[in-house]
Amino acid sequence: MIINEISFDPSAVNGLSIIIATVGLLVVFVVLIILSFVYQAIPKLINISVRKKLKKAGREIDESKALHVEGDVNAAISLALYMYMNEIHDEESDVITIKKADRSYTPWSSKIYCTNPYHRFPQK
Amino acid sequence: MIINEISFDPSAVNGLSIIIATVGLLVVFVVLIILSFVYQAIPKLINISVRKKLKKAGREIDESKALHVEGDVNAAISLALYMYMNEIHDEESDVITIKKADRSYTPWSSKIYCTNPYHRFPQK
Amino acid sequence: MIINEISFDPSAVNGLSIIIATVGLLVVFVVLIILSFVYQAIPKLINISVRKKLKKAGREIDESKALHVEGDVNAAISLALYMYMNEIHDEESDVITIKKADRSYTPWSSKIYCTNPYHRFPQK
Amino acid sequence: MKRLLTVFGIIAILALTSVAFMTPENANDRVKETDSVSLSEQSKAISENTDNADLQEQSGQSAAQKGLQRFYRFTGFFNATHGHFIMIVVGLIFIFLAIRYEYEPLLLIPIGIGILIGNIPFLLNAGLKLGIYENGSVMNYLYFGVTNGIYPPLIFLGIGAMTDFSTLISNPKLMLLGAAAQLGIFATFLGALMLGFHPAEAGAIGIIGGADGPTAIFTASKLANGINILPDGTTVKNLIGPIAIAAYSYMALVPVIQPPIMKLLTTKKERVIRMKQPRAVSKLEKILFPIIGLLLTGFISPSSLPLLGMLFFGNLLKESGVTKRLADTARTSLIDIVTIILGLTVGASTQADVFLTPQSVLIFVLGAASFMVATAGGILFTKLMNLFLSKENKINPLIGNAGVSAVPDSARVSQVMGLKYDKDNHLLMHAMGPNVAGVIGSAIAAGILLSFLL
Amino acid sequence: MKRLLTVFGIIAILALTSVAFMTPENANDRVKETDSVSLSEQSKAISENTDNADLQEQSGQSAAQKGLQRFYRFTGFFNATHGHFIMIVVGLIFIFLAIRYEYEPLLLIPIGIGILIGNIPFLLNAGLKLGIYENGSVMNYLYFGVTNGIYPPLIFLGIGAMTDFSTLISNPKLMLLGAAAQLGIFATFLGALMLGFHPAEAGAIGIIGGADGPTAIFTASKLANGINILPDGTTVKNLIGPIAIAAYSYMALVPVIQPPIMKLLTTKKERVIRMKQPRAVSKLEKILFPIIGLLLTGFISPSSLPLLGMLFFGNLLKESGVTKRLADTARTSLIDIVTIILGLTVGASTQADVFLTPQSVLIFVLGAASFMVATAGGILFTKLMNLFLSKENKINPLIGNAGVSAVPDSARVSQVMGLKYDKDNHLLMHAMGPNVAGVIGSAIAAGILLSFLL
Amino acid sequence: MKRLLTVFGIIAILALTSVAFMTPENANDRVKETDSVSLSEQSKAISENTDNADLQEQSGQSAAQKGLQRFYRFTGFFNATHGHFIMIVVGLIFIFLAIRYEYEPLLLIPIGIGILIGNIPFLLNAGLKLGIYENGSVMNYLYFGVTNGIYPPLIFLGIGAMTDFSTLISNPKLMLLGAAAQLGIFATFLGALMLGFHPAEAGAIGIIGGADGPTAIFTASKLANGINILPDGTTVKNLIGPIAIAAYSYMALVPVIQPPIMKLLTTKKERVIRMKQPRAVSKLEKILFPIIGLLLTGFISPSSLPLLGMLFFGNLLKESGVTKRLADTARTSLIDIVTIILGLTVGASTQADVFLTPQSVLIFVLGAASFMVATAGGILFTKLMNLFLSKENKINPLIGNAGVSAVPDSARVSQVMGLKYDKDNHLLMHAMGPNVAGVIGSAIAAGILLSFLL
Ligand code: NA
Ligand code: NA
Ligand code: NA
Repeated sequence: MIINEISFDPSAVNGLSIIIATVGLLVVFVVLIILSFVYQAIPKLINISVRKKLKKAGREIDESKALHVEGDVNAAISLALYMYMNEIHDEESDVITIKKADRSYTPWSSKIYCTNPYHRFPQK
Repeated sequence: MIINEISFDPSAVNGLSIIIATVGLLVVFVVLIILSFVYQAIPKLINISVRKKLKKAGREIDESKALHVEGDVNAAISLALYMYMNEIHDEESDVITIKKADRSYTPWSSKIYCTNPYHRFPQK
Repeated sequence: MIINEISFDPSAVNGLSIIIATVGLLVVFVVLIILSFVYQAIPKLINISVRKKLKKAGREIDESKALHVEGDVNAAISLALYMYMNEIHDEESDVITIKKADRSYTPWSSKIYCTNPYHRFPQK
Repeated sequence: MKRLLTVFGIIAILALTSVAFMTPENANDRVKETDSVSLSEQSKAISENTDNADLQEQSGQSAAQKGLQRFYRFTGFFNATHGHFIMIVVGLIFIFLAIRYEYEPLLLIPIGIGILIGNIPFLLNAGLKLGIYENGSVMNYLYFGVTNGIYPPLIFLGIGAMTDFSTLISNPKLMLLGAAAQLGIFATFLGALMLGFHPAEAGAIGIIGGADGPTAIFTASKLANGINILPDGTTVKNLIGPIAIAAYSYMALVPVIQPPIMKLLTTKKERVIRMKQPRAVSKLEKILFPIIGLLLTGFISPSSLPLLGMLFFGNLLKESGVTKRLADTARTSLIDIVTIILGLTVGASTQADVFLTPQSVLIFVLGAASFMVATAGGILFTKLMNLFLSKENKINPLIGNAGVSAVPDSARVSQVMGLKYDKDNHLLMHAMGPNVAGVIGSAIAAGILLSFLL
Repeated sequence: MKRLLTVFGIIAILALTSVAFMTPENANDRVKETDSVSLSEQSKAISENTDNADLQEQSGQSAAQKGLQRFYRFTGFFNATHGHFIMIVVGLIFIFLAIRYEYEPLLLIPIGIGILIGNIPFLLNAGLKLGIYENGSVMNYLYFGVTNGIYPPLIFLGIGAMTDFSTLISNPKLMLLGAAAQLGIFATFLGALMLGFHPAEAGAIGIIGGADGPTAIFTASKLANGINILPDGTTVKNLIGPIAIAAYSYMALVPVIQPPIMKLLTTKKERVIRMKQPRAVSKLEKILFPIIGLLLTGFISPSSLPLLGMLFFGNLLKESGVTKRLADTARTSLIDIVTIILGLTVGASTQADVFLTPQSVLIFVLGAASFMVATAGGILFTKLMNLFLSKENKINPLIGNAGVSAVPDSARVSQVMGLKYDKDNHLLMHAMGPNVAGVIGSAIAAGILLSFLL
Repeated sequence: MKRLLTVFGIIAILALTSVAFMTPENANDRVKETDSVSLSEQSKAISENTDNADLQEQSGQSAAQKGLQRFYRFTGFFNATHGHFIMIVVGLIFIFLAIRYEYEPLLLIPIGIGILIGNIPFLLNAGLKLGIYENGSVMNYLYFGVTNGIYPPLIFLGIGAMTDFSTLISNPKLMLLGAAAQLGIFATFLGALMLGFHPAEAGAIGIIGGADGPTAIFTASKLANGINILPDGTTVKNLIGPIAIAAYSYMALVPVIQPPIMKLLTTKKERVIRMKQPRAVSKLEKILFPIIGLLLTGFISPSSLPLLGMLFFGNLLKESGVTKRLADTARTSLIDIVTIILGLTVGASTQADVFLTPQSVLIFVLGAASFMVATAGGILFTKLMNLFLSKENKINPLIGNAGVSAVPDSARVSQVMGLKYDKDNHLLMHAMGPNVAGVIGSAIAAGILLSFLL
């Protein structure tokens, strides 16, 4: 009976819909392509200005080394990261963990969650 | 004159009121009794399934020890807790505590609460 | 053309405006003067009651020492504070700091910002 | 000594409050003395205050005088009544108790400052948007969460995220003490009816006996909010302020109110009963507790869902083990922000002209009675249960008082009283069970009253 | 085994859901069984509940009976329908998956509890102000931020403050994968149209394929909110609930849904492609990224500003280096508070009578398709790009799936799949780029759909 | 060099701003160039955008073209005016100053990003709910707390919870400097009147001289909010945006604006005056300070309560010693959340079409004058006080500038200037007193202006 209520009608997709879908996907691509180009350009622009500055300061440096710390380090980090994530999440055993109720009892509504002087009371 | 404005009229308590009060208290009891029964049942149900699992795994264990860490530990904790609370709150002396204004001056409105580079100013 | 739109008309300042300004500045002064007097009075009042208490307790103390920890300490703190602020903010070098992307990748929308068990997946 | 001071404080509050009923005339007198301009003329004068032409014509000298006079009309000194000063004293007492004796400081300080802020006298009907009851004022916006019962569920969320229900789970039969102490709610409900309150108002007042601030505010915001229309065509009174203040005052005074009742109703032999230590609780049980609790209490009393649903939600965040960061935020930033704003606005809602009424006095009297009945109910029910329990399972009636909630103060009272009679008998652990059960109990009671009286 | 269980869960959800469509009649039966009072009479009876005179005349015995009966009418037991129980089971499954398998616990636990709270049956139209769709209820106030699209931008603010865009900056061409995966959105949009949804609704449903919860909720709150009037004079359906639930469900199931598709569409040779390590990124680039991103995406698609503006704002707070405390708060307290309330209310919006409709089933089916198309889109586009890339720059198509966002799950899937075929080939780093690009991509897609369909 | 850059920035802002007044025509030109469709036809076209029939009839090719054209009408490129670009440059300057020179980064970055977001051009009146001035947009909801003056009191709460008033308490007579510097407020008030502003607007503009962002926003939201009706029947202008931007700009520029004035008005001899070290302050004094301050300022100027009440409330939370957790939350999460949203929305409220008016230029000019007068007032009053003080109690006039508040920048200026003339003369400690007194002073001034002008 659900099936009765569901109608499948390809004609519902008219020209406008197709345009929306096409333009939409197109624009998503365009935006990300532009962003991609801009970000490819930025490091070059920065390098230029840095190099200029350094030149002015009389210090010529080996570009490839100083300005492009290549990503081997990243690979190492990536590995470490993965192993770290594995480690902290070792499979919890299926045996029920009996956890001691060792936390000091939590406070409440009123004297919400805080220290309280009642223990001093008998001294009075 | 306040007393004049206050009227005491037992007849204001009609049948409905008494029903509300009675049903109310009753229901509070019923809910907490049911909760109480359910919680008495749960550890038994869990134990059953754990024991089953353990049996299947070939490990038979001494139930009273492993599944019922009895509450002596709790008693110790309870005591420690109480003493701890006593300790941190020893009666403050009546002599005025002279507290040094040792905190770095707090920031404000504008450069709210944060570091500020003005000290670099003279170098310019 | 902006200048055409701006009119300067001293006559717009009428009696009421001047009163508001005068009364306003006056009141600001009055409030802060009163506050100033009150705060000058408070330590004296407190000292009196403390001294009374101490007398009652049989302990006579050298007032100037105990109740007026003079502000030399403050001067030292002030200096330390200033130097501290200077230190942590040493001029950032103009050379671009290449910061390693060493932070573990941050989580997102869904499994927002948290640990995730997918790495356990292949074991299944 | 400390206890005496405290009690003196209450007496002072009540005394001052009653004095207040002689102030309406005085207030008018004061206005006449200072200005000899009737209030209606005065407000007319002020409505002209942007009318520049008025003053321009006058000479500087007399105009300056008029300006100062006009300013004076806005000051607190001009608008003060006896009521304002009474309430300011009450606010100062709250702050003093909170700082000096640490009675509920997290609530009494915001409420106390709120009372001060709410009772700084200002010119009414001058469009200044200052008062908490004026539309468009900052206080009024913040108060919205009180009058619509939004803050209490958020506080319950935080409480759930910080409460450990272990003791309740490990000894479920102690839950019944949490039910017994709700006697105070229903007894007060009947008492309030007798004293002439409408049923809806009586229900809201009764909840004071639940010893749970957020529950009391939530119930009052639904039943006695000054908005609902009663069957007889009149509007219900707005009792949120007095109910909230009464609830928090008595919760702060639990260490003073309960011990005499506990002594009166127990024998020496009973007070030294040693109870079996509770068993440890597994993680699974702790996870199941909020889920089962939510479904069960929800099905029986859906009206208590806004409170208990949030309580159990918070607790699941805490116990699930996978949502630590949400639980942390719920029990720190979130509850703190709500507590600050809730306390401040509840305090400010005690604006003298609204607060100082005979009803407020009655609510304070009923509240005290309610607390006492609730304490007695918990203790006597413990004794009743002992009749049916085997020797080794007997319950020390000194933990009966903890059923009123007022977490964790009433449990601490049990502990202290227990140690008085047996230096090695620590009751704190046992008292925490009924203590949190009392919260659930009073939320259910509130739900029932809501479904009957709304 | 785990995967099986999960899939079983989905099947169960769908099965139970479909059962639901037989419940309307059953629900009525149930009412008849239990009470033999028709629903209309029942509500009449309740409207008399403040009418005291009614009961006063009766003898105590029968009155008490009537009182209990009346109370019973308020309980969940009396008001329950099959639908309620189905949804409660769904809620319990969510909670189970979150705790047992840590599938998106920060969202599934609030949503799961929300489903429970929203489906505790209560008496409708009794003025109790309990339901999320009742004006004046606490849930309704909290839901305001969902229906008006306020919460998602705040969540994006927090996400921005916790996301490191380095990988994206270091290898910008991977951004294109984030674009390709949005194919799922537009394909689903067309699919939803064919299945009879109105264009606005279809657009909202399509966004499920964006694999981004906040974006889906934001878009649904604008396009399918039950408020907008359609050109044909009818009101748009409120699909926020099902869309949100579908989006989060499938995001949790990314590790189950994606691997088969990835295997199907790649060759063995492709799966072992090793990619060039990304270069390091300077601080200046990181600061420029959010600023340029904001301006560029804003100018091209202003409608995506509420989401992307906040995302880049949060990221600038993080990367500027001078607003650490703001970034810290945005990525902890602020996002946590919003997450708690968003999850809870989205869950509660699944109230059985509103949620269990054929539309919901369709949305779930479309959502699943959408995820699959998106995954395929990302992978196939990678292969297309490889045709134009030099050998050393080739992209491993196993990171194509990461373009759907679902951060960071889909990137983890890439990593695990990559390791399966080459133990030393870590793809995580590379997959993070398309992963965050996917977020930007789907926000832009949402913006475009909004500008066309609003 | 740095100073030059900064000043250049201001000049650039002003220059660009004035350019803006030639843009209205240009904007129209642009529209004509790009589309040759008048704006009215354009919006008509868009209102038909859900009318499917329209496009269906057309061939795919031309339809796609129309679709792209339609999309183009929504982009920022199509809707941009010169004004938008000017404001975007201003926003970028703010961000640059904040990151490069750490000028008020916690405010300039949110405001700067807000300016960018608020000036991304979008199609007006298309129901997209994007602009901050459109009902129902996210920004509009967040802006509510600005227009209703809710955020500033919350910020004052946090400030109170983080401020140490010790120096003020230990040397109360320095408070007078905080009063003297308010001269700037009242002088600017008169100046604004002369330049044709209505009294209410002039009052709001004057408060810029208080050098206190939240106070300026609060006052503007009451006096110049675009809602109030003036006696002459017209509506007051909405100046919240320009006033806030001016206040924060000049606060950031305190290190540039004050030193020349300080040099001009002091003699060499005066600049090396060494002041008596302040005495230590007891805890009790610190607790009494906020309570007495609240009551006193409240009674004299009730209208300043929303600000000062919260300030002293926050300070009591800090100093009471028993509400640490509330104070912590108030000075971290709470103030951070409010700062983020306040900054963002204030920035976004500079939407070019609303912001770029001759009034804004005037407000910037008046603001600068106000700061200078305030600085001079503080310094000259110090010299006046010195005439009546004994030799060992003389005050170094270099701390007079600190009375303008702008905490803690102006105090740092005192310190730096003092060290210039005597390497061992640390004035920071002494300058903090007038600094915080300046905050109280300008809040009182705001209160007085409110009571006269509202
Ligand atoms: Na209770
Ligand atoms: Na996406
Ligand atoms: Na100031």
